[in-house]
Amino acid sequence: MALLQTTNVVKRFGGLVAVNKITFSVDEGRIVSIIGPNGAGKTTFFNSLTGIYRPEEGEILFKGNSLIGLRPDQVSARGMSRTFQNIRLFGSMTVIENILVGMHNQLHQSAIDTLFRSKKFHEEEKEAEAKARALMEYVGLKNVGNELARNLPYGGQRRIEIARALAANPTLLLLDEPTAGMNPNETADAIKLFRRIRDEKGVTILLIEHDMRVVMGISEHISVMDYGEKIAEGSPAEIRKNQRVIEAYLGREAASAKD
Amino acid sequence: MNKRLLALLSVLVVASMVLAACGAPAATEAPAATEAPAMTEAPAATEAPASGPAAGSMGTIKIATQSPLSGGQSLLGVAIKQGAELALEQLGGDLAAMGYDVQLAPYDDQATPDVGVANAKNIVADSAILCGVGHLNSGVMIPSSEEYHTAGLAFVSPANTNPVVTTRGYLEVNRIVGRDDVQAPAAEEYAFKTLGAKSVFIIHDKTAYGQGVAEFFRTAAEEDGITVVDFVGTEETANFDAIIAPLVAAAPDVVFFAGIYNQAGVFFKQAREAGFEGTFLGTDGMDSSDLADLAGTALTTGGGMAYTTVAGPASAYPSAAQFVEDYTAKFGAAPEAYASQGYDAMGVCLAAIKAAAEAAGGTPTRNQVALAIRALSYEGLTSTIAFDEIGDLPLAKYFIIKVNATSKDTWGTNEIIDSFDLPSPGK
Amino acid sequence: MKTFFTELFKKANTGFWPIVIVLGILIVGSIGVYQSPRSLSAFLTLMLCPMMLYFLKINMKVKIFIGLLLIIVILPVLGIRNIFYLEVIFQMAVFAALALGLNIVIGMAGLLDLGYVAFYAVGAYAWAIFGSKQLSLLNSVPGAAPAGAEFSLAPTYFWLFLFLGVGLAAITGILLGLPVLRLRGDYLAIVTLGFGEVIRVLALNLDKPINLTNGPQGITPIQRPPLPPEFIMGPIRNLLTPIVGHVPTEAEFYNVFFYFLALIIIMIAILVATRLEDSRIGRAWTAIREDETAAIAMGIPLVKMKLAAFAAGASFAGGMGVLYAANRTFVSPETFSFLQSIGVLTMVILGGLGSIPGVIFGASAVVILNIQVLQNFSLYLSALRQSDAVIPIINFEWKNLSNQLDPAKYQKLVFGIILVVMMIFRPSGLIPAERRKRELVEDKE
Amino acid sequence: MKQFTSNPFYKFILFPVGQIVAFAVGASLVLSLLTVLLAYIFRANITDFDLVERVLLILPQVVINGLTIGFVYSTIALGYTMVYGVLEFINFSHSEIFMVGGIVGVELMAYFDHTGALQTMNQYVVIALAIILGMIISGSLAVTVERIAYKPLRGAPRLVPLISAIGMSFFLQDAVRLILSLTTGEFNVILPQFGTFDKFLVLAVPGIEAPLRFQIKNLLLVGVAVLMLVGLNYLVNGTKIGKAIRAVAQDRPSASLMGINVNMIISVTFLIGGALGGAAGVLFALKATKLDPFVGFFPGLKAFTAAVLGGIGNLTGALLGGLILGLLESFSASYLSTFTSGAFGAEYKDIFAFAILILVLILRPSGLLGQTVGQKA
Repeated sequence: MALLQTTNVVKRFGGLVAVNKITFSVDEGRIVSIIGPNGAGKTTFFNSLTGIYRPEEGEILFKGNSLIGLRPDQVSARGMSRTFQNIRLFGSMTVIENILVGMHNQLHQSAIDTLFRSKKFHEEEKEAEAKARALMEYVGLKNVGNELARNLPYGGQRRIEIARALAANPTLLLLDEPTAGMNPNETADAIKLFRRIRDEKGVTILLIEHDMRVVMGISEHISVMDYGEKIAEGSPAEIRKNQRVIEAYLGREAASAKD
Repeated sequence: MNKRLLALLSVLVVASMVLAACGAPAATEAPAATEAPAMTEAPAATEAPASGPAAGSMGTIKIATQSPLSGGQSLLGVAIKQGAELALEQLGGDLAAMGYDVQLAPYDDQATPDVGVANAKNIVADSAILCGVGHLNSGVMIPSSEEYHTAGLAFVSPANTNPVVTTRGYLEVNRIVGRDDVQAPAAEEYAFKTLGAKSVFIIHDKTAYGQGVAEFFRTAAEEDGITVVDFVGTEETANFDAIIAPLVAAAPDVVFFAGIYNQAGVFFKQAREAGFEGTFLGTDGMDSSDLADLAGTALTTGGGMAYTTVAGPASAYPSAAQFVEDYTAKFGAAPEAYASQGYDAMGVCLAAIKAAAEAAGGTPTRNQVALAIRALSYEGLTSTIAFDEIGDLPLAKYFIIKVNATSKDTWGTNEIIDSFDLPSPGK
Repeated sequence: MKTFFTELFKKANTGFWPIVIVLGILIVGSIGVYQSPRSLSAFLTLMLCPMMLYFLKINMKVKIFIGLLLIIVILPVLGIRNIFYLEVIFQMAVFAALALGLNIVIGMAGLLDLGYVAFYAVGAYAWAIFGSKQLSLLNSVPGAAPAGAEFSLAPTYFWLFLFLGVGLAAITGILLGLPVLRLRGDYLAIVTLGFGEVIRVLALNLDKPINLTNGPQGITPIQRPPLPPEFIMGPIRNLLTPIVGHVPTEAEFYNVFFYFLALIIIMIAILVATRLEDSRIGRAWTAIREDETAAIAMGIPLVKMKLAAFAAGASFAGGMGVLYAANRTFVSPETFSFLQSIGVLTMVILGGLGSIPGVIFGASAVVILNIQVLQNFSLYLSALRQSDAVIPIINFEWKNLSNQLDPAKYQKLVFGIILVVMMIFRPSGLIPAERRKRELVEDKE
Repeated sequence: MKQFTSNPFYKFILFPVGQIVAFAVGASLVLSLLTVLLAYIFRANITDFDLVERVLLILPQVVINGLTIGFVYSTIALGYTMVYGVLEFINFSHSEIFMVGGIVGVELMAYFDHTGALQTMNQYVVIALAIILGMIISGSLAVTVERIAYKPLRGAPRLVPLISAIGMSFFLQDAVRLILSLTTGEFNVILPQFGTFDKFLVLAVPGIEAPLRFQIKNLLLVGVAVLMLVGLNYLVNGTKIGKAIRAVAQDRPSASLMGINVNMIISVTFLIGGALGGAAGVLFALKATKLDPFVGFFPGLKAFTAAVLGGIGNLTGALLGGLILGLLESFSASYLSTFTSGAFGAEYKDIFAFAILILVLILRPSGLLGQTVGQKA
């Protein structure tokens, strides 16, 4: 059974249908992408998956259980973790604290433990810090633990966001345009990182990309959205050949380039 | 630059500004001496730190006043302070002749209990203060006087009419005015007997004073069989429509307003406009010329307006003409209500300190002053002042005044329709 | 200029200089206050001492020693010489605790609560109703005190109510939070403002149908916890008599007692606040403040954590309310006005949103400003007005100065300016919040 | 039909006036019927008097009072709602802008009184002059406040300008007090007596025992308020500036790209909002007859409540919210005591207002006429 399975998901804003009957699945252990031009409804679809929006119709099954009606924190607790298109770090917290926030549901200290600084509290904090530090280094950052998140360069912030998402021990990691604004070198590094996350940690990855070229290098399966609908899916090779994708997607690209 | 450092620096700057600002007030102890050496009769006072009369037999004696000098009731509060100030100037000569430098320490209680109590602690901590005049509001006097009581500092109240002020039986708490549990029934008697009221609408301002008076009035009215149409409290100050609609419909003979003039004036005006034709009745909180400006002709049309008071207009007292003249000359305005009481309260303080100082043969203790106050028989502007065992006047004067004024300037045309001396109900 | 101060500060903060400075201030301040107990500048000098102690680099043990010396020995002794200082410090502690509580709600969790003083009222009225004769007056007219009225609880129940007040306020916080926490930030501000007014209006009006709060008359007398007899009679008094120059009275001991009680509570409040801040809960609050959507996506249960912030913040105020009622022996609705809420907000903003040392500093500064500096300044002006002094150059006679210029009248003006100026020039406050450095991580490098 | 609806007379006069009348009549009817119904239900519980009769006796007066104060609230609420619509920010100091407008208006009349011109002038001219001056001063004050206290904070987190606005509000209260105390020696500002607008128009309606009494100044107040509302509607929906304001409210960056001077438009918004507040202040002063520097707080709070009730950012909503709140207040203050036999009274009317606010926000977080704004992710 697929790790994530959506059936006919519809999300409307007033008269606008942002996500129209998307049926879609992600198998465990794969790297899957959703691509599509700006405004195609990719982020809205992500928000519907993670509980930020409640879809009007359709079903979302994660590990076989429905996610409909759950709050984002509950979705997160079930093992789905995400990053945001326009980085949303907690700017005035330190890098380590950002990652610790990601561990919120992993920690079990109670208010009593906190107030009396019990042994359990100290042990757990120490462990969490060590783990946070390990994650920080895992995404390729060193010696920035005590920096405020907002003081990091752009690429560093992207990495921290991924580390924060990983801190929740997700089964499925949702990345919303993770390479936006990166130069080719950084992008290559990021792609390597995603592979490692999948290979070493066994985390399934679903990513949104605007840029088709990036996606082709990493994805094992691709779905294409346009005007809220899924217009194609398949392996990168299939997508590359798909006439409808080229027309709708590239055609629009070309048109928008003219403006 | 290091942020912490910046913080420290800003803190230091603020602190030094505060210090600079107070470098001068540090001299609060003897400002007259520091700032105006030409004035002081005893330049030695400059050297004397403020540690109190123990420093020398003829040191500084201070008398505090506490009343609202700011806020909505400052007109009355300032009157108390200025009355006291004038008394100190005119009557302080005896003590000055004995070698004391007598000063006024006016505190602003802002008509709130919190500020009153904090100030009270400040006052009792100043050992040069031997006596005090205050407050205006019973709600402030009651908690503050707990501090005076524990510190043994005598206070003379020029205005507090709430019974609880004295019924606690503190030696240190005295008042030179009457009480609400006499005043309100007197007002009720006027309504019942003179006006022949059958029904009354009671409204109060949701303060300790207003509600207290209103309750006493209600009790008296019910005993006489007057119908109490409604009993409402309101904090509203501008738009009374919602209260006036049922009031006009019920058309009672009398509206009794227990509160302060600046709220009542607006209410009277609006009620009259809306068609209420009966009589407005109030208590000593109405006693201000501003009332006439606020309510205008509403006071004289229909059933007119009258109020009871414990502080008669200055013209009611034979010796007051000179006071009015002096007060007007000094402060540029005619005395408001409680100015003459403030004058008398200060007079009581001065006389008691003098008596105590003579008896003690030097600077008296606070307790000696407090005892001297109770032993005093003092000829004041308002009456001959002597206190019973709880600090009330054994016989207090009450007035019923009919308002003829429709503007501030004609406030003096109000007539006293009745005045009587009633005994204090005691504890 | 800046570099000059930086250099100066650096110099002052190295070697033995810090300890010299602190001890110098301590000694000068103590002697100053002892010699002239009424002098404001002497008192402010002494108050500089704890601040320096906090800022300068001194061995932690020495810091604690000097701090304890100041708190346990010097201040009480000086306080008995002038109990007003104990009152000042008591108010500083009360407002610091309120500011710490509000700081949890606003500074950490980012929820603007404009009716915070309501929780203070809940605590105060809890002890006021049960610790006075009010329960036997339920059916009597407010203001009238029938003879047979008895205290309903023994004064020692105060200690129990200290905890009950905390709990009650926390529950009130949750009850308020439940319906309104889903609202957007600025709606929340107005609703809490309304709630603050509602609590005040209830306190003002619940004298009928049953007389629960005694309405505008307020509740008095409220009992205080009994003092241990050793204080009033025993060796402590004998020891203090020569030092303070007179036999300390019971009232003075009560002031010392409340001073210590307030300090203990404020210590606990600081401890709780710091421990909460640096934990899973505190991080969750900060995350919510920084970015609600991201926080919830990271698995933080928004409503639960916001409720926790409301409850924690409210509990501080509840405890201090009980203490306040006992200290004053009088409670009336006027204490719990909107101005009070804004006052506490001003303290938090001035010191630094989210910064624990900051809000304590803010509370102290505002209290000193309000009840000492502004009042003293007014007194000073009034003394000048009584004299014949003139302002030299413009030849203006002080006695012509309008009464209306008394600085004590312009509390709101001062609050207002502080709020606006701080928001524009220094929104993080005078002592901004700092994130904890995690030694564990960096040491390994 | 289409042609008719796009007719400017219909669009800018007939429709808004109709809407106002519909709201006023509708809300009054609903509340009156509800109250009478309650009176019937509780009739048996009260034996001293006939509850229904007592309710009906003052019902017309209660409705008139409610509508009058409701229009004042509406006019103030528009200031909140306009600023909120454009900046998404609660202009907490708007209540002080309102207060300043009132005080300036009264001071002008007091000045006329002082020079002796007041009694000889046409009373409506005096009031019109006072309103115009109040609008000018309040409008410019609002713009100044925006420049000083809010503009430097654009882009800061939401709480920052709000706190600054609270500070400004406190500052203005005491600053006005300072100015008044220094110039006049006291800070109560009293409306001088003149003209005939205190008088009543009595309207005997067949079938109702007590004749309906309309105080002229209440009619004046409602009339001016309606005029303001209609004018504002035209300004926002019928002029170029209005279009620009709407554009900025919709999407500030895009509006700026379209060549709209966003700063200027924000200033204009404050100017209009402030001017409306000033006019409301003068109207309120006519009614209250006395003002002080702290008088703005409660009407301001109520007006804000009204704006939220109707859906903040929505001009029609502010109107509806103000009317509903004014009526509710009038009803609760006048009847609470009657219904509960004196156990609860007029003093609970503010609690009533806040309870309604909380209730509405829980049930409809965006207010009665507000649109649900999707949470931006």
